[in-house]
Amino acid sequence: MDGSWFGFLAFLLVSVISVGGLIVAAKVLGVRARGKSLLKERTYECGEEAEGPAWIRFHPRYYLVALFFVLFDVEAAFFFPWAVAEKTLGWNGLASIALFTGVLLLGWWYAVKKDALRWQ
Amino acid sequence: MIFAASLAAAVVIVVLSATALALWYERKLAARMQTRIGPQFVGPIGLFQPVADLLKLVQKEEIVPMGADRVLFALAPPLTVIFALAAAAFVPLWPGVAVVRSDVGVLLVIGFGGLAMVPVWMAGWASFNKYALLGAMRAVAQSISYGVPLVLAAMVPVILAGTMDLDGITQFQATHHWFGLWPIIPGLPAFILFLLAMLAESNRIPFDIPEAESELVAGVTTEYTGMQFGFVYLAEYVHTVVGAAIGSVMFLGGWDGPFAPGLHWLLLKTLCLFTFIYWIRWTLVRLRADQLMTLCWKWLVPAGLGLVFLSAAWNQTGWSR
Amino acid sequence: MGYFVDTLNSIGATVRNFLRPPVTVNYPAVIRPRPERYHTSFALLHDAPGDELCIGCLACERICPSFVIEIKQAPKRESPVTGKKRGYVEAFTLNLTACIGCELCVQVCPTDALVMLRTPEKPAFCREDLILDVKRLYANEKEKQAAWATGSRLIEMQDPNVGQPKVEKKPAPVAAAPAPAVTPVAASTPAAAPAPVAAEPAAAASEPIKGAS
Amino acid sequence: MAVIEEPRSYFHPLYDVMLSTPGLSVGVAPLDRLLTWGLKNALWVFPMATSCCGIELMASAAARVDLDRMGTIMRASPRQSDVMVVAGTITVKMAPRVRRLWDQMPEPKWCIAMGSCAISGDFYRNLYPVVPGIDTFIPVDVYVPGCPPNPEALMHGLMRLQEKIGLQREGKLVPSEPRPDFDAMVRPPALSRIGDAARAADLSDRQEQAALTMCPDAAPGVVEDEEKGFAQPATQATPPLNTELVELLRDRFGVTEFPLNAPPVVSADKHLELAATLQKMGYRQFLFVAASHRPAKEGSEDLCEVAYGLRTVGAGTKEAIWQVRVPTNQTVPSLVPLFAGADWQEREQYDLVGVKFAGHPDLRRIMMSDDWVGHPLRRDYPADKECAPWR
Repeated sequence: MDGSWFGFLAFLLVSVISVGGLIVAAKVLGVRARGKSLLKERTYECGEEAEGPAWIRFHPRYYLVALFFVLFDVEAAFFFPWAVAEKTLGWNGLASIALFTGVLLLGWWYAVKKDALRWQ
Repeated sequence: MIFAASLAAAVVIVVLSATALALWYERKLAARMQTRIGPQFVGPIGLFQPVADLLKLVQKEEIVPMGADRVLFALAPPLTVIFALAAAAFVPLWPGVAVVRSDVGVLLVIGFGGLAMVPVWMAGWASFNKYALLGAMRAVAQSISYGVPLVLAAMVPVILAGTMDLDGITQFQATHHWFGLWPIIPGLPAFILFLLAMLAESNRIPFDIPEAESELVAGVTTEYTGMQFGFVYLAEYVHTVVGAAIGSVMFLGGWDGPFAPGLHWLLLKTLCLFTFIYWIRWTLVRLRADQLMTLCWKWLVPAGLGLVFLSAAWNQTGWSR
Repeated sequence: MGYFVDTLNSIGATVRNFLRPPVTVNYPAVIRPRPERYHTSFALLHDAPGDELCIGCLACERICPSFVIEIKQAPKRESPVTGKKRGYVEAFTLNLTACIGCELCVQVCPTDALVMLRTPEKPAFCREDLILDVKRLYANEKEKQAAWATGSRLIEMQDPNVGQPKVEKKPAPVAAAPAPAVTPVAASTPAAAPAPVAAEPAAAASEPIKGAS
Repeated sequence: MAVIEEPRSYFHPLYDVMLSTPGLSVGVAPLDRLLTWGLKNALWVFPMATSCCGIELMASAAARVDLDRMGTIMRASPRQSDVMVVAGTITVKMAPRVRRLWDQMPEPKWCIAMGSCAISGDFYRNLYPVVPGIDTFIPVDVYVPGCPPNPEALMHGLMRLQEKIGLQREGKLVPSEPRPDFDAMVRPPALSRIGDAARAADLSDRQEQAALTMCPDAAPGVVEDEEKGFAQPATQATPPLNTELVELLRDRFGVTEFPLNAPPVVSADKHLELAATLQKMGYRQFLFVAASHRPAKEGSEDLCEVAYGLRTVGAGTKEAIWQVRVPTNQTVPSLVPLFAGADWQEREQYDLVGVKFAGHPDLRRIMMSDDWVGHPLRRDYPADKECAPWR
């Protein structure tokens, strides 16, 4: 197991080196513009001067999606220990996890009926 | 130790060069599907096209837009590549050998897949560009939505094999049956679900609203020039290549195959899955944002839950032993 | 469900495309056959004995909607070939940068001196390279392939009596009328190739009618 | 044909270092060859397509002439593009945007002017809103002639660009020598030339004659060609007079003249009242506002005529059209308080003719750029004026 994680470190190291190599190559081989243009560094907005700051406010639907994700992903994380041990737990384990999922699905059904899952 | 290190280096280099080849392969494939020829003039049958692209991208001037968060802006593109690569470390290459053999391999792979969204968000935020920010917002929303069906689809092989070790799953498939083919009811739909969710995770067509060109110019990459853009471009392909490899490990038996199990089977299956993914990509049109979310939350999540229970029930019937 | 079926259909479509040979014409090596009347650049012509055809009448300059032609007339002098006194051009400048390719100048040319070319002009590195002067216009005559249209052919083509499918049953009185009566320009230049070539586009135009009937 | 090199707008810092280091200077040439090969074979296009040439640009990426064969793909963002293909007419208002997008492209970058409009402004080149060639504000590397050039021509243009990049590397480009004077080779076109003394003296007379021949009605003296028989223009049925409007104008607004071929003239101070009355009568749809300028002649001053049109909604629709005449420096009451639809149309008339509307909430230019001087549709506006406000 130790050697295995050493492998992962080596893996990360090699990928960082190869990506870093490309960065260095870009820095070394890249051209530089002769004059500095103010227009060049302006934010791209289809040739127009950008209006207002780019960090704009967002629709709350993104927030809803984030909440749903937290809910369902945490539940899914609870599934994993059961999933590994499923073979030994038998029908009993299946029934108990079904109860758990049933409650979850009730919530999902409520959300669907409330139209909370629609991208407004 | 030396073996592990050299294996790691080899995997990184192979994945990166395979990605370069995939760039060419995808352009050729797309061209043929549109009755075009595709890259042709650069090298024999256009084989050196990615090299020329790389050489050009390396030379381009780097521009940091005014008002951008310089540190995040510079850091995000390389991180996308590194995170996309990281999942490749867990792929079992041949019986008993992977760069990292972990008991929770499935969780880690999905975790690194999800982590790849962080630099995308960083890039969108740091660019100080509305298109980039909107693209990043959509990418993250889409990616975390499809994270749920991905986890559920990945749980099916875990339940069927009774282990979260990727090599263990492959060995189970080698001794029993490939999960993509048998049991056909939780297996094949789970495989399709996995592919769909993976496509959406890596923001490919038909799930590419984060960089819908007609709406958002180039999404998060709008402000990136030269090699910085090249990294994001590369990361997309790395993501797909690695995703295809993991899909073939979990559902198509990875290194398992007739005559001589080994690396070549893995590569062959990865290539087939990759072709299939790009086939889909160049066929289907883009889904609208609301269709995308509806598909995920109203159909794929309950379907995933159902598949999990079906596979558990399959285990209890005793037919798998 | 409909989406699913459509998805399968479209996947089938891409597979069929994949198996078809590509429609791409391998451009620099193979050049797609250009139609007879494909026209891009210009040339000035000589007649068979080798005299310049352009008489400097300014017709093309005046009709050009884009004002790209500029002619400087030379004083009238005797032609070395025929010995008759006629006009010549001293300078003929055609500004290809603003040409819209309407072919009106070719159409009005009374001597069929100005023609358009089927060989496209080379994209230039500077704007000045796209200005055709007399030298380049006469060089184009030798180097490049001329398009079908000349002044007299275009006028003959517009004559409703030329190239009509022959109706044998009832020879209409209109068809019996001699064609050149309505085409004074063509009549004044007998050097231009008459019926057989002129019949070509008209015959081509009549094809869809045949197919429809 | 001289190949002329503009001073390059970028430099390779690595080359400078290598050239100044004794041992390394040998490596510059092969390295440059490699890098140039990369540049040449991955020209990504930024499509700056504004009109019909844009269609050919799109076609060039499609299956028949597949630009992908030479490694050229289209990118939507200028940040990732190498070649800007300007395809279409660039107006004076568009030019600053093109310039900004050009500036936003990273070095090394090139520009292809595709089609006559981009090269020289084509036959719009002496018109007030059109830029006479994009090389007046951005450097152009390759000019692809045609109107529009077909997809193969664009591909040929890209190949010429590759050739140019190669020539640049080999140093075969002539360092910037005085260019041949384009203006000396081609005289400024059009309107000014008609009055040119060196031209045939009777040219304009003949043109006028030709115009009259085309329209026999206007010239009673022209003998009709018996054989060909000029088709008489169908006598236009005079539109039925809107008696409602006539009565209203005669009784309440003191209008006495009702010419058949022009709308009745209402004085400017009663114009708003008329519009309000008509609106109450059911003329609820705003049709148009159209202004024209009459330069001062002897006996009349500099005038603006502003015609307004309203319409009832529904079956049996009726139109009410009237005009207001004011001296050019005076104002016309705006109809925006009554009809919201008048907003942009009045702005347009203000922009192009220079009519000032009193009470308009937002009287700015709408078509011409904000810094434009003068009103181009006035009769006294110089039509063949050289215009280059972006300079």
